[in-house]
Amino acid sequence: MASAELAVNQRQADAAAGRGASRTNAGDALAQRLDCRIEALLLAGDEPLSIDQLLRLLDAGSSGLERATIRAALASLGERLRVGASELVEVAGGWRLQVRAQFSPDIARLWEERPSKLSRAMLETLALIIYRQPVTRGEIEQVRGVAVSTSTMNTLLARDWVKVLGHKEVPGRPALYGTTTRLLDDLGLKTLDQLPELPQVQDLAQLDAALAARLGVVGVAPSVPSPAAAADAPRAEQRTSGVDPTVGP
Amino acid sequence: MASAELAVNQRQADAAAGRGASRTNAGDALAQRLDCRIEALLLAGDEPLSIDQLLRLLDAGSSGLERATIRAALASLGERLRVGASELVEVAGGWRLQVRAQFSPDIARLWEERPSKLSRAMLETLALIIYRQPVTRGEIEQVRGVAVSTSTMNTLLARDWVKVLGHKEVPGRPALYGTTTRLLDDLGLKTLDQLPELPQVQDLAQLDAALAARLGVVGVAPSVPSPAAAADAPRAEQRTSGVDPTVGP
Amino acid sequence: MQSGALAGGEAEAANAAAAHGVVGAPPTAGAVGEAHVPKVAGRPLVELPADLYIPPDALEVFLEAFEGPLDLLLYLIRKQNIDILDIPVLQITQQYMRYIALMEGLRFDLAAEYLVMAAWLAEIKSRVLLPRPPVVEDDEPEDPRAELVRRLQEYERFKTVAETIDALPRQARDFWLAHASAAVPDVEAEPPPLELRALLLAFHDVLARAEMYVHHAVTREPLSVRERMAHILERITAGPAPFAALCDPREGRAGIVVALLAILELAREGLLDVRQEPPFGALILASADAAAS
Repeated sequence: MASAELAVNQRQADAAAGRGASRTNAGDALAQRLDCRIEALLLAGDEPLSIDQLLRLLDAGSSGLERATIRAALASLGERLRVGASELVEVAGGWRLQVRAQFSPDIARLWEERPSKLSRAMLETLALIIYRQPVTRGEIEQVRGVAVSTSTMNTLLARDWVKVLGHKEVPGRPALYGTTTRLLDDLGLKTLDQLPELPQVQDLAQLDAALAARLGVVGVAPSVPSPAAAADAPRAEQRTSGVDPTVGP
Repeated sequence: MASAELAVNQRQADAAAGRGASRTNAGDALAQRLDCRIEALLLAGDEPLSIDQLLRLLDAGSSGLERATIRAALASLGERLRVGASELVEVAGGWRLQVRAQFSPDIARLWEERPSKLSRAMLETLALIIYRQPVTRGEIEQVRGVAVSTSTMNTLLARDWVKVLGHKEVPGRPALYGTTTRLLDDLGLKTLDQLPELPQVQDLAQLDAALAARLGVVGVAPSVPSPAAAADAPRAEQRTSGVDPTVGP
Repeated sequence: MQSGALAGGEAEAANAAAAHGVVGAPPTAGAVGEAHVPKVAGRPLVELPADLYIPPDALEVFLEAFEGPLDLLLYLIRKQNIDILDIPVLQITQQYMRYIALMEGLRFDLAAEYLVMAAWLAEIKSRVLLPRPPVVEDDEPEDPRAELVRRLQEYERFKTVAETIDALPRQARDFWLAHASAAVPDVEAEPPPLELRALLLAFHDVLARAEMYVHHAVTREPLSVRERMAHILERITAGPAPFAALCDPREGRAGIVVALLAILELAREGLLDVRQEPPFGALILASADAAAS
């Protein structure tokens, strides 16, 4: 927007709120207050901002602003917003402002036509990437028993929920997929650990025993080591051993 | 979504945000306050909202909410925001929240920090504006299947590749976007007609061939005849019929 | 939750049916061995007349209710309230084959995975039927069903957690970010070069993806098969009706598919009889009671 237009809006706003021109000085004082500057940055941007990013943006003159000061300003911003419709929330990517969940019914009316449903193929593929990362498309297909379409992968990539972590050193060098910070942000989470646990139907040793008993197999079968036996908690992004470091994201 | 499920989500959201259960009651009270509900709508939406739109959105149960009540709530919202970074402003399309102008230096730094590579989201959005202009953000989102972020639109506007041609006469009066002369300059084209017709191609080789043919690059390949050519040819800038002339750029 | 509306709805419906004894007694060990030919109202289901016109897209939607053969198998197992560990392989194999045969009979080009699964089930079945050789230590003591059970369980874990993830609060669906407009400052930095090719590739991608969305929009119609079954049953109890009369074109493809699913399910449960008089004439659906009397 051109600055001239902004000035007009400003005047309109002043008029609408019945405020006089004397406001300007008070406004300058506002800009000094760190919690307001942080609020301005979070309202204007789309992405969460980390303490480090805030420090860089706010301390342009290198006047020795400290993290502790930013943290204190965040706390006071959070406190000030308690009487309003927005709230300060920390997610994986940093701090952001979001509209309190109790207003969702109103907002849902505003956005009635939004596309938001995810196909089962997409959700199941995403689940496998979350809990088995780094994982190849072939490995996903093996569990699902069905091909994963290119458009499913592309949509997950386009949403920036999933990224290529590297390539597996096997013939064909298939891409290894993992989750992004953006996925956690979009789910309002700080870490992968906050995602639901993969249901433990029966662990595989038990399963083997149960199978042997139920199916009347004599002699307990040697438990088959399965790739699934590895930890099934959502994996932290750091755990990408086996990923070719030269082909990082 | 079923209300029971919503309640679960709410709880999960509370847990994720690290909020105590005690806050919920205070929150419910908040949701009742009209000025907070208006603030929530303005914070979540992209476009200004008129008094009539607010009335429709807030009075879903037809409980007899009046314009005067909405006006009073707007006034009290404006008053409450005086201690914050945003302000309530009335523009042509209605009321909106904007960041006070005195924070512009901070926000300018935020924009400069953006990565210099054109993101996939930006390219896709720009391509759709070229071929489907005049087009609303909602229409772009519908084709992409993914929300278009405010920063993507803002960056395209800031680069002067895209401009607002007018507003669509549907509820919400969303902005209609089109391309600029600057975009043609940056692409090295004289007119939009020089862009290839919408590539109805199955693979990248065909697309390359079509491009090469159009742009007169070496290795001219037979151009691919396209059934959708008429509908999907890039539209000249003049063709903005249907745009409300009174709200031109 | 709407995820898997078609399959979920049907599974639910089937469970309800089982509770009311419609499906019949839960399979027992004795039932497993009975290789009876699947007959519905006196004729095998696979012999649906060739001229029962179903739009190919509708069939695709039917199959898309399932995320592949494992999902279809889980559905067949769950709808009978059987523990996965107790899979009556013969029975499940038969049911699976019946669905596959139905699909093939309707000239639907089945995804290869379904056929691979069919072959595997057939193999398991034959191994179960063969007399068990005397047990030798370390010599393949595993039940032939074990691998199938493992894969079904593994798939089900992810299927379940995918639903849980879908129910998590999600930005722009359950909660929204707080934004205020800000003047767009002039960007000082040199903008990155804009390449025409990159631009067109992006467009190509997005259009390819858009097609998929249109597709999903079709499968996501929340229509209940069980509800339709009740409706159709009521209708044909009053008197035989042609197939076309039981479909409302205003409901679109998804509605017709739901009607088809409902009719197939009713036929499978022996509640409905499909007649065709004369040959190549219209399909007449009548209640099984009326046909018997």
